[in-house]
Amino acid sequence: MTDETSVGDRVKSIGDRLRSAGVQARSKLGETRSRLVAAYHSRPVRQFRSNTLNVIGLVIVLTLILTAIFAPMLAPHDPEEQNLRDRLEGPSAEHPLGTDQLGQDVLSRLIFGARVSLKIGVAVVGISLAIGTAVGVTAGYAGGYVDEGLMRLVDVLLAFPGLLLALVIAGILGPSLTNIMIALAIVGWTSYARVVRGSVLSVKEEEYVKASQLMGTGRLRIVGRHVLPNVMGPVVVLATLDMATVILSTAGLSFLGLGAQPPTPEWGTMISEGRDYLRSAWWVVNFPGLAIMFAVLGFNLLGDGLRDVLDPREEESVQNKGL
Amino acid sequence: AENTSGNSSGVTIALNTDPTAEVWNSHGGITPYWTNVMEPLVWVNQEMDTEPWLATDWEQTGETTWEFDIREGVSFHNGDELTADHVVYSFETLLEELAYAPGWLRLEGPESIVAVDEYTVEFTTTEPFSVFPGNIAHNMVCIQHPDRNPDESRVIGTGPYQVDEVVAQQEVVTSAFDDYWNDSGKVDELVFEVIEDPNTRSLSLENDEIDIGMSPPRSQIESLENNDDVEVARQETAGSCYGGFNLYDAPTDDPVLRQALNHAVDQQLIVDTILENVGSAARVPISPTIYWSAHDQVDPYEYDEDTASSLVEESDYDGETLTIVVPNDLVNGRDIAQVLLDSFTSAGVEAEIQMAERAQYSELVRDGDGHLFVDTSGSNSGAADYVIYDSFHSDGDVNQRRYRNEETGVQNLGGEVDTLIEDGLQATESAVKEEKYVQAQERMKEQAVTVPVYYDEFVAAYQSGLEGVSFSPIPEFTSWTSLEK
Amino acid sequence: MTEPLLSVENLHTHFETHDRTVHAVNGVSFDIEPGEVVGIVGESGSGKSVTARSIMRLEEPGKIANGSIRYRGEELTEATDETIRRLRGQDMSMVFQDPMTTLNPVFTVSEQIVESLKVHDNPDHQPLREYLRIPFLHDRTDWADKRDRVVELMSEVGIPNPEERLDAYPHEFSGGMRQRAMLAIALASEPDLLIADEPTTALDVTIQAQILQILSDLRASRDMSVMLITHDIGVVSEVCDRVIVMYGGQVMETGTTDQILTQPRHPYTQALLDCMPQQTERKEHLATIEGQVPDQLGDIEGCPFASRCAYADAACQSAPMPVCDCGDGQEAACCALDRVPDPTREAVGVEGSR
Amino acid sequence: MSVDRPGNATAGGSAAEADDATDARLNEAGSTAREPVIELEHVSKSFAMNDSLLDRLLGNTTSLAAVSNVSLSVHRGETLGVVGESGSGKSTLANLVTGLYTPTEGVISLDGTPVGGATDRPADLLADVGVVFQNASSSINPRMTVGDAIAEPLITQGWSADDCEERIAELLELVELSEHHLDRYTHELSGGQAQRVSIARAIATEPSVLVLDEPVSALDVSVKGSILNLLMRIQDELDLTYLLISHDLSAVKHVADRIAVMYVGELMEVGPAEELFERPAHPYTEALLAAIPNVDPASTIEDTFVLEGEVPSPVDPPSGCVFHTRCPMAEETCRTTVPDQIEVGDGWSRCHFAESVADDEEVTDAWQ
Amino acid sequence: MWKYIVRRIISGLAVLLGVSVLTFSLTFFTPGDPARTILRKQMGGRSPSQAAIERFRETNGLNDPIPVQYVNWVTDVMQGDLGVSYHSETAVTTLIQQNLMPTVELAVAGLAVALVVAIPTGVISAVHKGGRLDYGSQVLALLGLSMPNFWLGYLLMLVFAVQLGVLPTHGFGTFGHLVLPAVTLGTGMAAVITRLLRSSMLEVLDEEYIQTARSKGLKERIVVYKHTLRNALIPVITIVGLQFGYLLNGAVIIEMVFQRPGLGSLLIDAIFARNYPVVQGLVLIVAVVFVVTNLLVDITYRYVDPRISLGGGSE
Ligand SMILES: Nc1ncnc2c1ncn2[C@@H]1O[C@H](COP(=O)(O)OP(=O)(O)OP(=O)(O)O)[C@@H](O)[C@H]1O
Ligand SMILES: Nc1ncnc2c1ncn2[C@@H]1O[C@H](COP(=O)(O)OP(=O)(O)OP(=O)(O)O)[C@@H](O)[C@H]1O
Ligand SMILES: [Mg+2]
Ligand SMILES: [Mg+2]
Repeated sequence: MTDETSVGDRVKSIGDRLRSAGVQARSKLGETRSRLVAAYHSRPVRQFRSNTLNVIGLVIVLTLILTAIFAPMLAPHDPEEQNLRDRLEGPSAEHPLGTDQLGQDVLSRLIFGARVSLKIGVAVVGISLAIGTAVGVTAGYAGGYVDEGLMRLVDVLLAFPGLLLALVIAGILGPSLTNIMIALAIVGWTSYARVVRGSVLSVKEEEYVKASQLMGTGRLRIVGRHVLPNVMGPVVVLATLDMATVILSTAGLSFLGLGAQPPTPEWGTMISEGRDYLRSAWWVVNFPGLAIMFAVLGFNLLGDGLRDVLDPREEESVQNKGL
Repeated sequence: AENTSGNSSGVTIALNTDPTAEVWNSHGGITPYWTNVMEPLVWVNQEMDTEPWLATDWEQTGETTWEFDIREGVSFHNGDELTADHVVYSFETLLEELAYAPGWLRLEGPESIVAVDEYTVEFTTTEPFSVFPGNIAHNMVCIQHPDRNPDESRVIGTGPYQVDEVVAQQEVVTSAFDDYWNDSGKVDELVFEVIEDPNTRSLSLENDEIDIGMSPPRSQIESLENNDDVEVARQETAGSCYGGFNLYDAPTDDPVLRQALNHAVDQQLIVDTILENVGSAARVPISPTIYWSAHDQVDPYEYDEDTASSLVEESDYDGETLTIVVPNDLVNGRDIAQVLLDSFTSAGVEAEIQMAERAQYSELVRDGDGHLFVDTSGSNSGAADYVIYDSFHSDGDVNQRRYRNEETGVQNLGGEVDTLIEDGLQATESAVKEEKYVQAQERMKEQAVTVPVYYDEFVAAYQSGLEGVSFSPIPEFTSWTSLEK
Repeated sequence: MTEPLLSVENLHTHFETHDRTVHAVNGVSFDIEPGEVVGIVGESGSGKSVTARSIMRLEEPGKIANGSIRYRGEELTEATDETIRRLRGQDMSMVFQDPMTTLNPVFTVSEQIVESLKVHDNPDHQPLREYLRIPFLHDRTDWADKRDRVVELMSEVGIPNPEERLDAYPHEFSGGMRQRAMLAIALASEPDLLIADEPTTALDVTIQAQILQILSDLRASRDMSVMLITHDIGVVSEVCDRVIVMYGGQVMETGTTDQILTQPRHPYTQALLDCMPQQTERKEHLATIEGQVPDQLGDIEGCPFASRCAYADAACQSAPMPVCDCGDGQEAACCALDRVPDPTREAVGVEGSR
Repeated sequence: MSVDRPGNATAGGSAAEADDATDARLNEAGSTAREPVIELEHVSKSFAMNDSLLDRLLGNTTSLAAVSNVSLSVHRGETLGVVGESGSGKSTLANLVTGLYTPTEGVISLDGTPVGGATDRPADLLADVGVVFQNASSSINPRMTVGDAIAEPLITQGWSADDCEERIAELLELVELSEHHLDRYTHELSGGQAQRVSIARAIATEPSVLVLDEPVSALDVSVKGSILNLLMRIQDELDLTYLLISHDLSAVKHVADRIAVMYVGELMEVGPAEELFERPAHPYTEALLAAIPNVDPASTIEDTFVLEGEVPSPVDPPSGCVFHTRCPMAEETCRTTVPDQIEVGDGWSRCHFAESVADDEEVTDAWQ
Repeated sequence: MWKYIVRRIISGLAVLLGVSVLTFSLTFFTPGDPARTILRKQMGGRSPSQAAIERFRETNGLNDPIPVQYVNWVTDVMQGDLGVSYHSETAVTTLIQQNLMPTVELAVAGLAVALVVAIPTGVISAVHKGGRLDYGSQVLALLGLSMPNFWLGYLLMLVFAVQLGVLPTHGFGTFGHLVLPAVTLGTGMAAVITRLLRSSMLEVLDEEYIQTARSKGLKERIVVYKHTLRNALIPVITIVGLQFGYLLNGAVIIEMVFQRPGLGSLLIDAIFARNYPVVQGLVLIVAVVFVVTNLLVDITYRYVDPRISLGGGSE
């Protein structure tokens, strides 16, 4: 008997717990929702929303991301499946964007290409951003000879033909996607370092940083709490714009035969490989071209939007007038 | 680089290589490829056979000595008459200025070329070298006048056309040479223009900027053929494209797997599709334009997916990924590699592609770093022997490094094949040479040393107003004298 | 009474923001007579600058929603661009607060003054090549001639050694000098009305005194009217004939300087004057106005000061504010003047101003 | 104008010793009996103008003397106001006291102990000096909430979260803000509120000294009043010592006990506030006071004395008395000899004619 | 001013040193034997013999350790000798002489195209912020930004050479030959400059001194093109200076597509051929051009923005 009751109790208590968890979850959900709603109406979001172009940019980028994530579900064919007998066929119901010189489905390759291009973009921009920020902050905050040395290094890399570096790296390590990414990142971080250093130099002089120094706050903490958050705005914007540049650079490298390894579907390589078919089978080149354009457009518009939102000046100029 | 096609008596030929690339010092400022400004002693004819040219006759006088009779009455573009001294001068210059020349020509030191009399030259090779005449039937081994001056781009040869103007990286303008010893060119002026990009080349042909465009993009050949204003010339060449297996690293050290992969590839389909019918399906790595090719003798691996799969089953293969290495300057190499990869995959073999730029590719091959090396090979001279020697003899360039260091190699079966190749090389009689080389090729086919892909064909497109366009199996050797507008 | 030089009536200037409309100027009316110095005082955000800019028709990105601005009888709210340019070039000039940002950093001071002179000469004909000073295409003699005039103007506003300073860039000037240069630009168009928006707020007291003195000399010598915006009552008392007190985009009270300083009638004016440290013994608690300046978002009803006013009742929150005549031209916009003590008190600040 | 010209008291000789002696006397004379909290002895600070590597190698560096030879002390519970025109070195002085700058010469002591720059100071010493800057919204990280900003010094001092919370509540009450301000960002606050936050942050670690660099200059008159009220109140409640920098003379007059007048990096005059306003003992002080606009409606700008010319550059300050280029009383000695500190009343002045200036009844007379 | 230039030259030399060390170390790490690659190229694809390779290495000093090679190279460079091409034995200086100007010409023309397009577009876009013209020109700029160079090049060739027949497809020398390459190169830059100029115009339009200019009674056109544009160009100049690298990268592809002589294609060929003297010489020249461009940019700055004094500060 005791067993039974205990079992019943247990069941009941579990039920209770589940219910309360449900309630909690629901209230959490409600909270999240109201927070989302609040966020939707918050100033930055409103400002972002107020420009149609920003919203278009966001939609494009989200579309790209979703495409990349759900590529296997979206693509009608295997992107690497060849069908030489059906090569270079124009758009049809079976192949909405036609087939390429190997009879691969252009649409499917574009869809999977979004993965590759986004991966390159994110990785290159991520690495550049990390290195650039670290170097920029170090140079800007440490100043003196450290600054001088690091900046000369940046100059050296800027004066060095970036293409050569990419070629050499591709040469040393073989022209793989990873190596292209490394090469682009090695060239790419310098601009971040410059931007970050510039911002750090000005943020360093801000009174809130001085105030914090006078409280005895450690250097690292000042960098983490005060300097970084205030320099990241322009950097994030730069990063979204850079995504576009990176995608294009890959296309350029592919033209020189240093792009992604076949049969990886990568937009830049698709264009440069299809360039012989520019006239006989326009879809082979022009659709990847449009995809790149679309992505570049999306990232640039998003970057512009973020600039509007992240640039505190915009809001301050209104605020100051209200003081 | 004015639009010269309007000129009624001139023909503009767009090359895909740059005859002015940097400066060809040893030849007075331009490469002797394509231009017909300078001529060799020995010519290669349409059948890939040697033919007297500036030399009227030659003879092996000893184990290592050759005597060449120089044609009389030939004038240089500056009016001087060709003599044996000029020949000696030209060879010595070559040996001095081009690091590779001594080893290639097997000529070393000043005593190796001697003017016996005004019209006879004696060559002494460093080793017995039966193919010497064919070997010097090459554009680079041409005769020029000592007054040539690379700094002023003053090129003085004996050819049907003489150089008027050289614009670096742009063009070489030549005009017909009235005192040419043979049939003179019918066109007054030939302009060799550089357009390295194939699309630009064919676009400028359509735009009437040029009269002849070499190697248009394959994808455009069909539309060019359908274009009434344009004609397309084709010529089989000594070139072929094949993938050579790494015979010494697993899993391609297994002949069964190699055979399986040979069955997996449908050469005809490749030619029909991505090659747009340019070239023909290959059975052996040596183009049948070379008379000792075993193309007709071997019994090819038929394309058959089922056989391929079952052979893979039979083999020692257990799931490793093969690396297909392709140089990135190989025309359509990327597509061919992908088709190979797809064929292998269908047969149940995993593979990946590694594109490498040329310099890196040659390191990869020599290090045996990869499983299948896809490339073209061919000959630019009348002696095509090195095509087989370099790739398949243990001491050939491809295999030498690994052979000497590790006693292995890359594409060399070694043993009997080495001997057959050596014998073929030393043979002076065509029949003997053919026999030895064919045997070597048969051994290689049995062991599936390569996956032959296609035999190359040279294509050029030209304005339909032109007549007398014909190319040599070594296209760079083409004579332009028959050209008419 | 003859027609006033400038007459502003029921002026409304709005800004559309992400949220709502900011009613920056909300029914302002006042006149400026020829030769008169009118001070506009009020807390930050009370709409002083927007009023001034609206008069110059520089209200962008705001919009004049209602009301009229008449200059010598000419309606400015509906005037064409040409008219406005002519007025700016020949009749009205403006000097802004921060001399650090109001001069274009990339042109020499003299060039900026000459520009003003050229516009004054011919406001309707402004060829781009002439102003861009494209070599060979512009009239060099004219630029050269005008430099003499520039020297005169610069010495008039008290820039020492003007000949040597002709080719100086703004950043080579100190704050005070820049403000003088700004004055020279404004005077180049020989205005009848000079609008000075806090011309001395960014300057040191010593420099402020110099500028104010020059301003008052010029006003006397040129017989121009001056509209002087400031939040410093002291400045007003030293140079103004008449004072307009603004709050929340509206005029609270107007009167002669004397009237406003010695017998303020509006509770806001009184509170403002009380705040001055001069009114309190050293170390004593200073008087302040509780609450905050309204943000002027959305429609505003009643008296903007009602929420902070000690005398306000329910009516003040909603009723329209009547403008009461307090005699001698003094007017206050208040519906509860009867409740507000009439200061028969001593003149403010006579004693203990230092 | 009849000015008694005292003979050149201590020309040459052991000027430094004499200065020290004067300092000592003044420190006792000028204030209540309480001990000095901040002491500056012959403190100078100069900035290198061109300091690229090449310039340093070539040895052609110029320097800017932002503060030169300043000796000063501030006593417990006292408010010392520092006034002067823009660029006179007021902020530099404040930064020297807080330790943001280290002096190029001279010694700064806090509570009798000589101190270095902020990076060399022990934590408790840092906690002992609070700072309030002019523009509250720029002295608080725009990406931090009010709560985070106030908590920052506490966290640096190693306070526990609970203690922090308690202390923040206390502080909010002290500066008259409410809990709901805690989640806001500075741009969501009015200028006065932001300044309260920065005051709360400055006093969070219970310092005994507060350095206030133009704390009210950016504010409207009413808001300024409320901040000054707040400052006076917490000074009483917490027994704080203030170093108050401002060019707003009326504000300084209202709250300061003693006032120091700076000009081109040098102290011109120091004295009790009332005395200094009543009887300035330096022509520069006089000129400064004269320039304050008079609220008397009868006064006009024409009656006001206006000091001519501009502040000389600290890169190349004038010889002798730095003020001689603008001083209507300047004589040959002023051009050549640096004046000593001359005791006048409870303060001192660095004018050769200090006494006669101070004695002059009708201040403006000197300027006619 | 002179002091500034001297200082810049010193730091420029440091950069050049860094660049040359980097180039040398990279050549050390790059796989591929120059001897083999060059000889193979000279022989039209045939493999050279071991003896030939050895001889080549010997004559070109390739057997020395890299540091020794570097020191030798630097010593020669000091004497104005950049070495000779492995491939043709032409002096590298001659190659640079032949190829520098075409690239500079292309770069300048591209920049000119970019500016001619970008300045009005950027200005119009900023002046009509939020309007249809603004959206239109922004989208156009983004399209320009997102077109791969070679693709645009072929398209232009198709339209202007093949369809319309008004311009040549390739070549070098006349103005006509420059048009398409310059437009191709300029488009990407124009897009970047348009966007930059727009945002910097917007910023400047918010400045007080623009209100001052308007308050003088100046026409809007003068306010925009005189007072705003000059200030807005300042940040643009920096970017244009830094874009030099981008220009060269772009030039590589454009030179290949339009068959123009130039540093870009020369560099690519040299890298692929492992023609190290040419690579090193070119990289050095490119770096020199970079350093000089940036010096010029900074001096231009001085004229555009008088606030910047070249005497002070290091940056
Ligand atoms: N561009 C603008 N956008 C939105 N609101 C604005 C703008 N300019 C001014 N305002 C608003 O108009 C109102 C009045 O501003 P105005 O600048 O006239 O005040 P002010 O009296 O001059 O203040 P201050 O003394 O600070 O100069 C303020 O509430 C301000 O927020
Ligand atoms: N970090 C620095 N580097 C170089 N010069 C400086 C620095 N800080 C201040 N100065 C210079 O020192 C002098 C005094 O400056 P300081 O900021 O102390 O003046 P101030 O009296 O506070 O002026 P203000 O009233 O304008 O704030 C000025 O000439 C200033 O340019
Ligand atoms: Mg204002
Ligand atoms: Mg200061």
